[in-house]
Formats: sequence, structure tokens, C-alpha cells
Amino acid sequence: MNPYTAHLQHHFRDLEQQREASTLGMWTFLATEVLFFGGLFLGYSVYRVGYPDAWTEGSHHLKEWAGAINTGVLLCSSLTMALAVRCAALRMTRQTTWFLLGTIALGFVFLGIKAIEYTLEWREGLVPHFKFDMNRYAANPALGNRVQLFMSFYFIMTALHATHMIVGIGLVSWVAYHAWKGRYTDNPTWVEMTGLYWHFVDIVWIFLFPLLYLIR
Amino acid sequence: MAHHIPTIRTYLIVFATLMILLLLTVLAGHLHMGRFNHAVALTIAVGKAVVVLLYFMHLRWSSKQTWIFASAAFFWFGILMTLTFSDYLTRGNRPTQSIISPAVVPQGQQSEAVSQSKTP
Amino acid sequence: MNETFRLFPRSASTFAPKVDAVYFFQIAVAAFFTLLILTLVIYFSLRYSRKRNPHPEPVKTSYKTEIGFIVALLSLTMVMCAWGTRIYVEQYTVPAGAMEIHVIGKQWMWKTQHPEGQREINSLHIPAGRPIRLVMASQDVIHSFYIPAFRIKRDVVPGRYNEMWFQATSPGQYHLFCAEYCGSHHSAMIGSITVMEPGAYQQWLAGTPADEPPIRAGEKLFTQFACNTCHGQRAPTLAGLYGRKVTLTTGETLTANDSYIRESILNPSAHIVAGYPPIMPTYQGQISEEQLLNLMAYIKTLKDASTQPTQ
Amino acid sequence: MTSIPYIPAIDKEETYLNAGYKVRTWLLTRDHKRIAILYMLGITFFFVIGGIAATLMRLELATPRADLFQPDMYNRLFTMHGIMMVFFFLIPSIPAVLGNFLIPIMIGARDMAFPRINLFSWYLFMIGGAITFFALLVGGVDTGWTFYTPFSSVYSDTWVTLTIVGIFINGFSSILTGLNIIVTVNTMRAPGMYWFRMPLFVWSLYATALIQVLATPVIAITLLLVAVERVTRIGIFNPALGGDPVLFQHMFWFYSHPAVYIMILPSFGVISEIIPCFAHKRIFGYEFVAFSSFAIAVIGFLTWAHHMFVAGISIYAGITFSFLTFLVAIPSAIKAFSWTLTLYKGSVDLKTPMLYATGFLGLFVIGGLTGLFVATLGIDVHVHDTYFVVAHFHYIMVGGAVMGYLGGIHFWWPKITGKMYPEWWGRFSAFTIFMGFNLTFFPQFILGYLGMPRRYASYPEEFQVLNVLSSAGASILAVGYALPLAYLLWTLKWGKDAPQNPFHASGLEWKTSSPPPPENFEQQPIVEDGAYAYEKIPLPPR
Ligand code: HEA
Ligand code: HEA
Ligand code: HEC
Ligand code: CUA
Ligand SMILES: [Cu+2]
Repeated sequence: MNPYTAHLQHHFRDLEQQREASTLGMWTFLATEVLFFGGLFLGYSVYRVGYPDAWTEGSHHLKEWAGAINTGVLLCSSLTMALAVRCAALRMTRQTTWFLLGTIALGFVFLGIKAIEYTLEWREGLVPHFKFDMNRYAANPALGNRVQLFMSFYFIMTALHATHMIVGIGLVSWVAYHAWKGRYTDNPTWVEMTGLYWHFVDIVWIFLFPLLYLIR
Repeated sequence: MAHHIPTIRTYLIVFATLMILLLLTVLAGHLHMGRFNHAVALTIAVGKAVVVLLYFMHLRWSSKQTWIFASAAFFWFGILMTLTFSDYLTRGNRPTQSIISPAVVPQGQQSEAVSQSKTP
Repeated sequence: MNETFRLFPRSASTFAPKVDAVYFFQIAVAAFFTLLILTLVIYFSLRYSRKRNPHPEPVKTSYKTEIGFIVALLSLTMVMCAWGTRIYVEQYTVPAGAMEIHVIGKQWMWKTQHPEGQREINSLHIPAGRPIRLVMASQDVIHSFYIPAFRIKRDVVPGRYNEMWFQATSPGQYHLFCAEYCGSHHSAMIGSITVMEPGAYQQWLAGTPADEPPIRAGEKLFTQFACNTCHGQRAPTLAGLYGRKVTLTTGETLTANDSYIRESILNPSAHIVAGYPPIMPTYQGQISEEQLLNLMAYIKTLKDASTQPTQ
Repeated sequence: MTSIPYIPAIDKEETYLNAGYKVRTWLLTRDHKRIAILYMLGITFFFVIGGIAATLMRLELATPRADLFQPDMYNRLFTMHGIMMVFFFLIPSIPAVLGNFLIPIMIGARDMAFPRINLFSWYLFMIGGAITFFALLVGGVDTGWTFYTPFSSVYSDTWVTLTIVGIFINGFSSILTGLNIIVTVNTMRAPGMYWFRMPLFVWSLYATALIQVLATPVIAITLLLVAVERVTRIGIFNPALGGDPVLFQHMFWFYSHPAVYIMILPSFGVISEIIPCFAHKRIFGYEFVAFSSFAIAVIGFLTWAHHMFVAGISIYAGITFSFLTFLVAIPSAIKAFSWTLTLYKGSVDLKTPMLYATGFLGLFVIGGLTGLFVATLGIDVHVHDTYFVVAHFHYIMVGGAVMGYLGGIHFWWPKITGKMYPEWWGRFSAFTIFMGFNLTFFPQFILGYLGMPRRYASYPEEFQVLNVLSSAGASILAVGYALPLAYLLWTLKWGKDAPQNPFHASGLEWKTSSPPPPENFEQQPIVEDGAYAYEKIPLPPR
């Protein structure tokens, strides 16, 4: 088989069309993701405007250092991902694989820090419903309820983001395996698509960080 | 498949910009600027997101079609926010009085209702 | 209420003729367009049937026609929009000086209370010819207070007051429905509204055993919950509060209305009056919807000596 | 219109249907045409379930008291009816069945852009449907299809969570279908198939796909929050804990209002194909009909709070949303008049699909115009949550969308199965459905204005006469729907073979054999002309 068409699925006319379709498909998917997280951002904003005191109070309980470090880690991983895409486009198999592995490693660092954070929050009794220390708010249970609301948004948003990270790590691993096998020498589309997804997940975090951790 | 491949230098500059912006957000978070904290933090976040979109996600070198799809997402998110807030921000006394009114069900009755229901 | 078949609802409030008027206008528009399209489709299908007209000819449109069409329809709909809006604003803007009745919805009954203290369940007696304001709260889920003959309804949402008003015109008995689905016996959450001549209403009031009127009950609660230990001394006086402009520690000013007072009691930390420490305890969870309504009724009666002349 | 040579329908020619008979050639197929058939089976099943629930409801409502069923049972029935009909029948109906089958063929492509994703989305649909159906069978749900909080999140003790899981999964199926359609139309058009040469069916489905992709994620996250609240009892929408139930309504309707256009736009597309074909004439105002689909898709996102006029939103918000709602009526009006005027100077043949199409037109117009009643603030305060609204949306969804779907099924049945439907039975069913429909739902307008609230298992006696009429109509309607189900199945074995282009229609799908070969076309078609070039298709002598 002609190496050029090895990756062409039967229903496309040529690789260019296939690439265009994948790119558009990915961007469309990311658009749905924006609105998926968008619903949460809406809920977050409504209550933030409604309960500024609870939101500030809740934010002070979060570990700002962890959020900041994690932002840095994700930005680094975006850099390695971007470099991986670049190497794939230049057909540099070995380097592509290494950069992808770097991305995976950074992804795990992020999740590790997140796990530490969750553990600390559990110990401090900040997890709504499961372990939330209402005694802190004995004088003002209404405020306590609202801080729970904040923490709920915090957990749902970060957990959903972490889920996306886990899916992302899975995707990158899969792509790294194939890159290592040299499957992308003629068609780096998969690496590009995974890159788009990874960067998107990064962008979500870029917004989560100031919104959750930096309320004064 | 002639599409733009940015240089490593570009990527490094972009990365440095992002890190500086991150530093700025954290610093700005510790200044007491009252309501402006919020605006500054969000502006920086938008800046970072735009940089990632333009360079890491190659939007800068992409077709018009990709631009349209990328902006549509944010446009629709804007609709969701704007029109919802067109209700909340015009309800009653703004803005200090909670736009969402508080709860009043006496705790006793609440727990009765909760214990009634089970989640299969 | 034991009436028989009818095709059009009875009309018994000042809103009814207004709503009916725009309804008839809409019927006219709808009938016009439906008949127009129906006639055209039937006529064209016959006149240009395959038998009669085997050779179709193309028909073109122009920007001018289409834009004219759009503008015409737009103006028509704007008439509808403006007309409906006018009624809506009236329906949901309570006039001053209306008689205030408290309504509490819960699964699955309506509890109402008159200013003089009479309570009713799933029914409400009101005088004709007087604006009546309902302050409504829910103890559990969303309900909706609906009186078809008055052409008015509003959802009763837990956690806040929704208010509604009407002025009944003709004495009689009318349906009261719960219009928002609220669980098993939603369809049994119905009752009757009895509209009476003012004189008959006074008689009914006199003949019905009255609970403590809300204001008096509120006065008692005011000492029972120890509000009086602070207010007037360590805390701002509540006299003349209702409708007054309040300045907060944040520098903002707002008007003390029902929701403001409600929130002040349930969640005092949400807005602190300028010049006072945030020491007021929350009453969330200790006070029921009914007690809250009573307290509010009492607080509203506290008149400030200095503002009295202007009121 | 194109340069594909005419291919006579020879016996034993390879078609997508005889390309393999084993079950796995169906269940693992990546052929968009087979996936369409799989979808058709699925939605027909869910339609019958929803229809049976409707029939039981109408039986209960024949008497004023809740005598046939307890109110709890009735509540489960209308919830099941609404959920099945909306999420598992009408939303996937035209896009996933006719759209899947026709879009690649209409634009001259060999398949959808992502065949595997296409199959995957069918599995998501079936899994979601199975989970929801299971939940509805074992315990039922009593929240109504709108899941209003805090009832659904705190008070209901039925199988809400599981139902939500099913709908959540199905949502992703809908998103993936939309995504596939967008990418296919953008990137897979045949040479010469410019945007303004595409059939209007493709335009409408493209607009639909935009809504599916942009609105569905919001309902997914909203329902997820309800499920989280049910499981953990944190008060996201529970006022007792500081949540706001009205926020739920905003989020729900941000999806569910645009979703009503997911339901109607595809039918618009079908009608835009059928009417020019049976008038044998170009559609009136092609560009305006095409653009109005987009206008509806975009403006449709701006009107959602018209479902909340009495829920305690601010008066200003009420006025804003009423205004925006009136705007969305204009593009629909353009379409309605374009279809009507297409008949003018045409050569009209009232075959079954055309009867369905004219039925659609009449009923949709009534449904749409009563939409203007409820968009009028003063009227909505009175008729909100009454049978007036029920009548409004059945006129559009049953009288409009379902009529359109059935019209499309008849129109493309020869193409899909290679068999002709029986003409007399077809006309008879269209007529029965039209009559039964009006008898069922017209009385509900009157009931609604009289003040009968919806979701009532029992009602005051004075409403009985109209309810009995409605129930009688529903039984005629059920017969009307049973007819096509029966005779279309019958044609599979005994029907006449269909020629390649039985209706002398334009469009690429009629340029390939009936049923089409697995690859759709023998050669890549090259398009040289816009859609609806009917002047180039001679009518046979009578
Ligand atoms: C396919 C589904 C569908 C469609 C297409 C529509 C279309 C429209 N709908 Fe409907 N609607 C529903 C399904 C649908 N609806 C459902 C399911 C509900 C209830 C949900 C629930 O609570 O369970 C509902 C409820 C609903 C409400 C809330 C009622 C209430 O609960 O109180 C409103 C209010 O504005 C409304 C308005 C409209 C309008 C203005 C249109 C417009 O798009 C209609 C436009 C069409 C026309 C106008 C007709 C054609 C035009 C002409 C013939 C020319 C003449 C035109 C003019 C004079 C302008 N709808
Ligand atoms: C696509 C959407 C769709 C469709 C097609 C229908 C179809 C029908 N609907 Fe539906 N309906 C809704 C969407 C739909 N509905 C929604 C969203 C609600 C709101 C729910 C809520 O409040 O939460 C609603 C609510 C609703 C109510 C109000 C309930 C209430 O508020 O208390 C009623 C009452 O009459 C009703 C009746 C019917 C009838 C008689 C049909 C008929 O057209 C159905 C006819 C079809 C069949 C019967 C099946 C096919 C027939 C056969 C296979 C023959 C064999 C079958 C038998 C012999 C039974 N519907
Ligand atoms: C421990 C003292 C204390 C008690 C008891 C108390 N309050 Fe207050 N209240 C305050 C103080 C101090 C303020 C002003 C600061 C603020 O706004 O919280 C206040 C403010 C208010 C306000 C807003 C007043 C304004 O001018 O805007 C209302 C209304 C009110 N209280 C009602 C009540 C009611 C009703 C009760 C009893 C059920 C009550 N309070 C019990 C201390 C108290
Ligand atoms: Cu209360 Cu329905
Ligand atoms: Cu709507």
C-alpha cells in the first residue's frame, strides 16, 4: 500500500480532507466542552454574586499554594505537549515520544498535588455532606450552608477537571505508544488532536484557579 | 499538508509569558484592591487563555472556519451568562441584598422531607 | 362552583377583561393567518393540480418583498408584545394600600390568613372591589397559586416571598388551583375563592373564630425571640423601618422591603446596617414561615414618630 | 443535475441491505445507512412506549376522578410519556434516522465523517434508553420531564437519579450525532456542491446540529448537578440550604427551549424537500428558507425564560424574554409562507408524503400561532401550566414534527427499503391522523383557557365533556399511528419494488439505486447545479 494512503479511511477523498475533518471535529467537541463547564461557571457566578461573604470565606480555606503550583505544572505540561506536536509535525519520532512522556509525567504531578489538597481538605472538614465541620459556623449556620455551597462547586468543578485530566493522560499515553512505534511518521493528526484537547483542559484550569482560589 | 510549524523559540517566549502572567495573578491576589481584584484576576486569566489558544492551539495559523467554531463556543457561553444575569441583576434591591433569597424551612421539617426520600 | 359545561371561563377580576381582550386579538390574528394559509393551500392544490397545470412555472421572490413581509410581521408582533407587557406589569405590580393576606403553600394544601387573624385552609374569602395583596411562601417545593376566573397566577417558591394581587369584581365562588407540579397530590391541591360583597365579608369575618391577628402574634414573637432586648438599644430601632432607605457598612443604600426584612432576620450577616456591630444572631431554622410572616406584619406597623406626619 | 450516469436497477445488485446478513454485520456496521435503520428501530420502540403511556393517561382523564390510576401512577405516566417522547423519540428521530441516512448521499459523500463515532452514538442512545426505560419500569419517576427542583432533587422518592443517568448518556449520543453532521457537511461535500446548492434538508439539519452541540452540554451538567444533589444532599438547588430553584429553571430551559427547535427544524427540512417535489417546482425563496433555519437556531437560544414568566423572575427579564420570543417567530413565518407559495403555479400532486406535508403545515401554523399567545405576557400569566400549553406543544410536536417525520418516512421509504408504500393506505393514514389529532388536541385549547392545570390526575367535573372528546380523539390517533406501522412492515415482504426515482424528485439521493449500494454511489458524483432544478426533470405523460 502506498504509505501516503495507509492512514486514509475509505470514505475520505484524501488525507487533507481527513485532517480537516478531524480538526473541525475536535474544535466542535471543544465547543461543547466550553458549554459543559459553562453551566458550572454560571452556577458559580450566580451564587458568588448572591453570597459574596460565603465565597470569600470558602476561598480562604483553599490552599492557594497548591493551586498556584498546579497552574505552573499545567502550563509546563502544555509546553511539552506543544513541543510534542511540533516534533510530530517534523516527523521526529523519538523526540515526540519523549515530550509526550513528559506531558504524562506532569499530568500525574498535577493529579498528585490535587490529591494532597483533597486529603488536607478532608482532614480539615471541608468536604460538604461527607465531612463538613459545621461547628465552625455554629453562630451562623446560614453562612455555613453557603460555604458548603462554595465547597460543593469547588469539588464538582475540580473533580470534573481532574476527570478530564485522567482522560487526557489516557489519550496521551495511547498516542505516545503509537508515536514510539513510529505510526505517525506520515500523519501526525492524532498527536495534534490530543494536543488540542490537552490545551483545552489547561485553559479550564486557567479560569478555575483565580475563580476558586483568589477571592479576596 | 502545508501548515505552519512554529519555532521552539516562539514556544519558549509564549511559555515565559504564561509564567509571568501566573506570577502576576498570584501577586495581584494579595494586593487589596477591593472589587478590582476580581476584574484583574479575570483579565489575566483571559489573557492566558488567549495566548494558549493562539499559540499552543495554533489558532493564529488556523482557517477562518476554526476561528468561527472557537469563538462560537465563547459567544454562546456569553449568551448563557448575560441573559441569566439579566434576570438576577434586576431582581429587587441590588446588589447587596442577596439576589437569591434565603432559606426558611425550619430544620425539623426539612429533615422530615429528606428522610422520606431515598435515592435508588 | 357546581356549574356545568362551559367554553369560556367566568371573569371575576379587573384583570379578566383586559386579558380576554388581548386574547381575542390573538385569536383574530391566528384565525386570519390560519385561514389564509389553509385557503391558499387548498386553492393552489386544486387550481394548480397536476391535471390542470402539468407545466409548473418558477416564481421568484425579491429582497423587497421579503423585507416588507418581515417588517409587517415584526410590527404586528410588537403590538402583541407591548399589549401583553402592559397587562403583565399591572398584574405583577402591587398597588399601595392593598389588604394583605398571607398564603403558605405546602404539600398539598393552601393555608391562608386574614389581617384580622382568621385562618382558612384551601379556601379564601375576600371582599369584592378592593385590591388584595397576597404575600406567599412555600414550606417545601414550588407551588403556584392560580385563580382562573381572575386570570392570575404566580409560583410560590420556597425560600422567598412572591407576591401577587388582584381586585375581584363579582361575588361568587371560584376555583383555586395549584398550577405547578408539586408531587403526588398536586391535582388535589385545589380549593375555592369566595368573593363577597364588602358588607357580607365583614359579617363573615365577625362570624369566623379568629386566631390571633398576625400583627398581635408578631408582637408576641418579638418578645418571645428576644428581639426587643437589642432593638431600640444596642441595635437600630425598627420603628418606621419598612420602606425606609437603609445605609449599610459597605456604603450602599437600599430600601427596606419585605425581602430585606426577611433576610435581615434569617441571615443578618448578609447586610449590616452602618454603625452597628454584626451581633444579631441568625433565626434560620428556628422560625417557621408563618411566624416570619407574623413578625413582618408587626414590624411594618412600628411607626417612627418623626416620619409619622409624612405618612 | 449531476454527471453520474444513470444506473439501471438490476436484480442482485449489491445494496447496503444485502451486503451482509449476519447480526454482527448490523451491530458492528459503520455504514451510515445501516446505523440509520438501527436508530429507526430504537426510536419506534420508544415512540410506542411513550404512546402507550399517553393512551393510559387519556383513559384516566376520561373521568374527573382519579379512578383508573392512583395519582402517583398518573404522575409516573406523564413523566414517562414526556421523557420517552422528547429525549428518546423526537430529538433523535429525524436527525439520527433520516439525517443519518440522507445527508452523506445528498451531499455526494460516501459516509459520515466519523463512522465509528456514529455507531458509538447509537450505542450510547440505546444504553441511555435502556437505563431510563428500566428506571421507568421498575419504579418510575414522578417529576415530569422538566425535573423542577427542589422537588426532583430533594422531595421525590422515585428513581430520579437513574433516569438522569440515562438521559445524561443519551445527551452525548445527541451531541455526537450533531458533531458528525456538522463535520460531514463542512468537509465532505462532493465537488461542486457549494453551500447554496445544498438541499434545504441539509441546511436545516446543519442548523439543528449546531443547537445539539451547543445546548446539550448544558442540560448534561444541569442534570448532573441534580443527581449530585440527590446523592449527597448538598443544596445546590435547595433553598433550605441556600440554593436557588429558579437557577435550575434557567439552566434547564437554556437547553430545553433550543431543544424544541432540535425537534422542529429537521421537520422543516423534510417539508422543504417534499413540497417542491410534489409541486414539481423550485422552492420559493431558497436563500430565505435556508437562512431562516440559522436565524431560528441562533435566536432560539435567546428566549428560554418564556417558560418562567410566572416563576418569580424579575419583570424586566420577563419583558426582555417576551420580546426576544416574538423575534423567533419571524423566520418560522418566512418558511410557512415560502412553502405555501411554492404551490403557486406549481403542478401539485397530493400523494401521501404531500398529504402529510400539508397536514404538517396546517397544524404547525396553529401550534406556532398559539406559541405567540403564550409568548404574550398577560396571556401567559393565565394559561401557563394549563392545557393551553399542552395543546400548543402537541400541535407543534405531534401535528408538526411527527407529521413531518412520517411524511419523510413515506417519501424516502422507497429509497431506504427499495419498496413502495401502498398509496391508498398511506393517504388514509394521513387523513386519520389529521382528524384524530385535531379531535384530541383542539379541545385542550379550550380547557386550558378555562383554567384546567396540566399534570392533574383528577379535575373538576365541568371539564369532563372536553376531556372525553380529547380521549376519543386519542384513540383515533392511536389507530392512525398503528396503520403506517403495519403497512410499512407489510411492504418489506409484499411491497412493490421501487424504481430509482419514483417521484421524479431532484436531489442526489434519487440519482442512485433504491436501495443504495454500500458506497452510496458507483463513482464520485460531480455537482453542476443547485438543488430543486425541477425544470430539468420532465414529468411523465399522464
Ligand atoms: C417542537 C417544539 C416547539 C416549537 C417549534 C415551539 C415554538 C414556539 N413556542 Fe413553544 N413549547 C414547546 C414546544 C415547541 N414550541 C413545549 C414542549 C413547551 C412546553 C414545555 C413544558 O412546559 O413542558 C412549549 C412552551 C412554550 C411557552 C411557555 C408556555 C408556558 O409554559 O407558559 C412559550 C411562551 O412563549 C412558547 C412559545 C413558542 C413560540 C413563540 C414558538 C415559535 O417558534 C413559533 C413560530 C411559528 C409561527 C409563529 C407560525 C408560523 C407563522 C405564520 C403562520 C405567520 C404569522 C406569524 C406572525 C403573525 C408572527 N412555547
Ligand atoms: C414528541 C413528543 C410527544 C408526542 C408525540 C406526544 C403524543 C401524545 N401526547 Fe403528549 N406530551 C409530551 C410530548 C409528546 N406527546 C410532553 C413533553 C408532555 C409533557 C409531559 C410533562 O408534563 O412532563 C406531554 C403531555 C401530554 C399530556 C398532558 C398530561 C398532563 O399534563 O397531565 C397529554 C394529555 O392528553 C398528552 C397526550 C398525548 C397523546 C394522546 C399523544 C398521541 O399523539 C400519542 C399517539 C401514539 C400512540 C398511541 C403510539 C403508536 C400507536 C400504536 C403503536 C398502536 C398501538 C397502541 C395502542 C393500542 C395503545 N401528552
Ligand atoms: C443580639 C441582638 C439582636 C437580637 C436578639 C435581634 N437583633 Fe435585629 N439587629 C441587631 C443589630 C446589631 C442589627 C444591626 C446590624 C445588622 O444589620 O445586622 C440588627 C438589624 C436588624 C434588622 C435590620 C434593621 C435595619 O435598620 O435595617 C431587622 C429587620 C432586625 N434586626 C430584626 C430583628 C428581629 C425580628 C429580631 C427577633 C426575631 C431581631 N432582630 C433580634 C441585633 C439584634
Ligand atoms: Cu402544589 Cu401543585
Ligand atoms: Cu420555549
